[in-house]
Amino acid sequence: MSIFIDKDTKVLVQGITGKEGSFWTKHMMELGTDVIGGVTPGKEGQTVAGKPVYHSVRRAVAEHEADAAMLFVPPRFTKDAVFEALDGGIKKIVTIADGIPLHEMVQIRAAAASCGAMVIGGNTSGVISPGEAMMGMFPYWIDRVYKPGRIGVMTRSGSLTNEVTAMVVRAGFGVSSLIGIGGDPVPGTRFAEMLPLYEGDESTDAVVIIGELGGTMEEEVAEAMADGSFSKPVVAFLGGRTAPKGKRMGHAGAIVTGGKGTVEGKIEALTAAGGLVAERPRFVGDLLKELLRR
Amino acid sequence: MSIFIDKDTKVLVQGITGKEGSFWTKHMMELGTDVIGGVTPGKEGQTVAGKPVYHSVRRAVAEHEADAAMLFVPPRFTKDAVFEALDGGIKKIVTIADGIPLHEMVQIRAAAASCGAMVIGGNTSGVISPGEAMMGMFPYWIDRVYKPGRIGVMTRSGSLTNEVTAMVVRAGFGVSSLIGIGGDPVPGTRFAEMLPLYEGDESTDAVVIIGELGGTMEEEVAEAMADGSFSKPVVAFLGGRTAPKGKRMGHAGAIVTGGKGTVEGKIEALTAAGGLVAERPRFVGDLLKELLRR
Amino acid sequence: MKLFEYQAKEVFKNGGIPIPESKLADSVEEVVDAIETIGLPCVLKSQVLRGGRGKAGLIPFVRTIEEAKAEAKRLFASEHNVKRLLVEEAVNIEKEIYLSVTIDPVAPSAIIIASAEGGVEIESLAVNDPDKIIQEAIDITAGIQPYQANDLAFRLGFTDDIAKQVKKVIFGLYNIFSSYDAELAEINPLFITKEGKVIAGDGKLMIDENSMHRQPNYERTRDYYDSDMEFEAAQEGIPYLQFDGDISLMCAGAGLTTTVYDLINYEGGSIANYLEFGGPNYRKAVRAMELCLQNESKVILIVTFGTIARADVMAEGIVDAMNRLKPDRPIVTCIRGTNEEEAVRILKEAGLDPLYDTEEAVQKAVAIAKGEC
Amino acid sequence: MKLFEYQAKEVFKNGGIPIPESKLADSVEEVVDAIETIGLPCVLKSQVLRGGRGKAGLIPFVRTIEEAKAEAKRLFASEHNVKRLLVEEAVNIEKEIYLSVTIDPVAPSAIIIASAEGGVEIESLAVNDPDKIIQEAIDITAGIQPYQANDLAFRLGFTDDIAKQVKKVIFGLYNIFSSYDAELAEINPLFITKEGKVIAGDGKLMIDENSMHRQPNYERTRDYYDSDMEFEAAQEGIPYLQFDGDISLMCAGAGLTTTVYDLINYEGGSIANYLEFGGPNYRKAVRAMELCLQNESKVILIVTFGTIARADVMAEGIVDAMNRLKPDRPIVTCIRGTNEEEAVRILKEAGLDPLYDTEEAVQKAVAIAKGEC
Repeated sequence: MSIFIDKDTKVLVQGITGKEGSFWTKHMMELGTDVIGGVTPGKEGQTVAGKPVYHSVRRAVAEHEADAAMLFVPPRFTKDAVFEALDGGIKKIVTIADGIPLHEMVQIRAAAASCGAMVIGGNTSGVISPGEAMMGMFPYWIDRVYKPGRIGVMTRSGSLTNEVTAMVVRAGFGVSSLIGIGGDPVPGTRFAEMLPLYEGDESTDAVVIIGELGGTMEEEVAEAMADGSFSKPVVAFLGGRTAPKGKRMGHAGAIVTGGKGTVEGKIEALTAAGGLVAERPRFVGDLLKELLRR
Repeated sequence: MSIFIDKDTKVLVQGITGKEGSFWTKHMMELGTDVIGGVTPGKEGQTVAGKPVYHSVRRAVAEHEADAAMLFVPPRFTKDAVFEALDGGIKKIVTIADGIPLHEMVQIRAAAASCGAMVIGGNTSGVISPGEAMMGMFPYWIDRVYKPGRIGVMTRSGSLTNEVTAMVVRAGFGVSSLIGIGGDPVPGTRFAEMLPLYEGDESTDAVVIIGELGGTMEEEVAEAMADGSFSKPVVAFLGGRTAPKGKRMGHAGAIVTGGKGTVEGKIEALTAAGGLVAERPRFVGDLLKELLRR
Repeated sequence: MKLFEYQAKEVFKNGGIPIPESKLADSVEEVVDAIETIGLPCVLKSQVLRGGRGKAGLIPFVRTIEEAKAEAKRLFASEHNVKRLLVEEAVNIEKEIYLSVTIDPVAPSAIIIASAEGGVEIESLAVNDPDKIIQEAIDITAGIQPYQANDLAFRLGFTDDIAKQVKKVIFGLYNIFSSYDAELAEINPLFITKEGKVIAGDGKLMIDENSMHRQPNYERTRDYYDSDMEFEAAQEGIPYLQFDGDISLMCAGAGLTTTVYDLINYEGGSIANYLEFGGPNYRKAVRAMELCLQNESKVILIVTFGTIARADVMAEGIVDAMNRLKPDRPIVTCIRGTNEEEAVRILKEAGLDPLYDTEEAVQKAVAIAKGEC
Repeated sequence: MKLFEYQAKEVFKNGGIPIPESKLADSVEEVVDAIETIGLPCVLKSQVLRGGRGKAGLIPFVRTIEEAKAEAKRLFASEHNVKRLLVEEAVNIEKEIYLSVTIDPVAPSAIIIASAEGGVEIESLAVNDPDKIIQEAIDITAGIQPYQANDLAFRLGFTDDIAKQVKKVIFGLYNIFSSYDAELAEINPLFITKEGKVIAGDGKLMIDENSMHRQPNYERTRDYYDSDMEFEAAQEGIPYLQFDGDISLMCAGAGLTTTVYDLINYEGGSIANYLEFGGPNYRKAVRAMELCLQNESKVILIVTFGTIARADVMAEGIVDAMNRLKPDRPIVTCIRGTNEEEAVRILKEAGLDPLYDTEEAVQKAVAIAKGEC
């Protein structure tokens, strides 16, 4: 079992004929993902990995049921592709694009909300339920990272996810569903918004959060833990504890977050809410064991 | 009893300090309308008819409960005033402005829908429940037109409403609630959208519709009658039966309406759905009697 | 405000929509000059605001300079008030598309309408074969999205380069619709040429009257009206339509005026002019009556049932107009509404016989017009 | 991309926001010239991108020409890399307002933030007295509505003419934020002068890096960077930060690089430079190593755990870089991910001793830097 996607999720791939689109579509299918077809304007009639390509999402959904859209689309065209998917009635959208204009990402998130849809990304590797299905670009063949199991993983990072997840697996666990929220300042979906899915997932025993300095996503998780709406054990690893004060957004950023966003603040909030924060990736597995033993 | 407004509806007047705003606010109160205050930016601290004036809707609703907003605001500022009322959580809005830019009216109607609110107008005299309350500019003192009673009236017109309603009253009836939908091509609320209110109103026995050539609002009423969602007797008077084909919107208008919009088509649709259409204003009363006798 | 074709095409061109090569000419000589640039064969397109120009013979195709001269002469001399001809290159047409943007008042949204079968029969196609009409709703706040233009191009059956050009035209037309506060922006036909180009064959652009303050480039000159009277009335902001019957209407409110118009027709009367002096114009009785008196009507029928417009003010205006203009024909009044008692007093004092019932007033006016009283 | 104050103010001015009279000067002579136009007293504002310029003494107020010369000389010679001074008229300040527009990622929307108590202490005000901070969410598709600007002006306590001016500034600032694809548009302080004028005292404008393709007016010259190295790295699109420790990082992925940075600090090491060559840069090992070698570091630490970036390609790049650049210091590698077996083979063949565990690699690098191995 898993959240967001599983073997039965019918996935439409937008930008399927591109280099990355076709490459990763094949890998997604290899892992078991039910890719029903793809979209590239002007390429209707072609096939990729045996799946039909359509001019538009509308033409694709007229022929096939689709639950989710996987976007291999350049950042500047992502807003249009997301809007097209939403217009086609698709409620789960993953976009890997790195470099989506900030104001457009705000519009994407707002549009998804008004459609009751969920956009994961951009600037992410995507979503994977090891052994079941994947939307994105994960080297699922590295089994010391992508071993199936009962730990949910949510992350803002790429390479660090491999690092931390390898430690989870090294400790004897496996991954139920890994959700790459993405590293942009405005992700389509926030950590806390994924929690209800993990909460309701019988195959997830605990959740590992891979966060970092900046923003308030980790604090929002702490709030959900504190108010009881999320009740499973949470272990976090946060990058940037010793980071120097880098280039900042000026006063406004700090005002919007009300002084939140420091790693210290995040640790305090998560700990106060009953979570454990690992100082080093290596400690994540032990902390998981500790929490699950309680 | 009445629909949309009654004695208990708390009305905020936007543009209350203007010439028309202050004049008609007094009249509205004279008829029994519960005006709780008004808004004119920069005029906070003043009073009109003893009611406090605020800089903004937000400041007004922070001090007073408000169910409805009456706008005496020039057409070019109407969109802003409606948006402000919606933002203030007000769900019933009447705007008399004649000359609201077309594209802005589309935005107004869309915004109201997304807030679950109802905007009546523009280009209307407003809404009156004779003997109870009024939002707008009605000479309620002419009692051969504004006599309280049990007939609902919906209208796209101004002077013609006085003409036709006078005939309703002359026939021995009175008016429960009169809703001036307004004469613009994009009214905030359409005839058919008012029907559920009349349907549920115990003090309305039948509805008179004062329509005219163009648009599809009368056809939409016929549809609601035909599918049973509106079950009360309907008598219509439609202006423009002998009108020459005037300046038209070209092909597109006719395509959007699918060939609807002629007076003949409206008569056919309403008659087929069980309504009666009066050839002359004078006949409206007799047709009402006929339907109510059935 | 409906623009002339040549104006609409200028807007289209600036908005990135290809148009045929063309030149404006306001005399036979200028037509000849224009043809030197445009070449032959070409099309002489009468710049009038009415629809159905093709069927009315107002867009002749000419092959020789003699033919061009003769046709230009005919058009300038015609009853259709042709002041200018657009001399336009003849295009090698492979296919004609219909494309427009307008408002859907129910949705509410903008709506793009397209059909692969453009041309003059589009309206009957909409009724008889609605599947051939493609519609796409556009959120007027967010504007058109690229995928929507894409999808429209594909639904019209285009791929490759033509699809790209059509997409660009769709984008351009929508953005014009939006920035010009249009009621309607229409290209019918949109040519696909044998050379694989996409070109606007015609151009229609109607600007929302309520948004003209944002569109300062267009002034309503005499050219936009069918008659001097309509132009004069428009200058005053008085709604006015010219007919050729016996009864001059001078009424208040569009709905009531239209109803009086209907009632006159029912009674066998005929209308000389439609005129509204209600709403903000209710103090303009003098100007309104002046306009009515310019007609060869037999009677002036005044019907009002005012709400804000006070009956006594209108009555005063009418008496003032009579005193100033000394009308040469009978006046029938039926003035009701706020302060109507005072209005009646004023009218009676001026020697009129005010009526209170619209139908009675209509019947009296028709009788006068027929010489029956 | 953060603009310099003088650039932001130019944008503000074009967007209808009043700014003080000012002139840019890049030498003491030009400062003197500028003062002839601007007059005395005036303010010499160092055009550097760092915050807290006032507290750092980078915005001196000068009363005489001698004082101006001395201060200008001091600033140009300072360690703060001051290349330009904005010579600005001294304004009679009655009140200082805070005003900014940024993104609220949760809502999601744009958000206008304002406070009647502007100036340098705004951030602590936000924490200690949040009621004094006014916020207004703006729908980024629909844009700012007039009533919102109105309401903000009133909530700031203004009425009448000042309210109108403030409203105009709010509108202007939001529209700049929107049309410049800004992360942040900020005026702090916004002066209300004793003469009743509203003038932007400072200007901050940060353009979203992902939208620079729509903002062709700004090019990232050397001026925008603290060091030559950072400028060079930016030219290559390589994320790079300069420090002065012993260990050069050459890692892949922001999260992993930051974590390695933390781990080095935990182990008592120090960082010479932060460098990412992951993602699209994974073939740029040569350039990355060249940058690292320009530092006086004692060791280069390479840590990756690639997803799309293939480990073998990175390993090849590293070996290639070593062959070309002949590094004069030890290299510690910890390369994992797709095709890592092949990567290990390549590295071993090149005489390296590849590690597999991040902490082990960090410890080794720290030990080398400390001369312990």
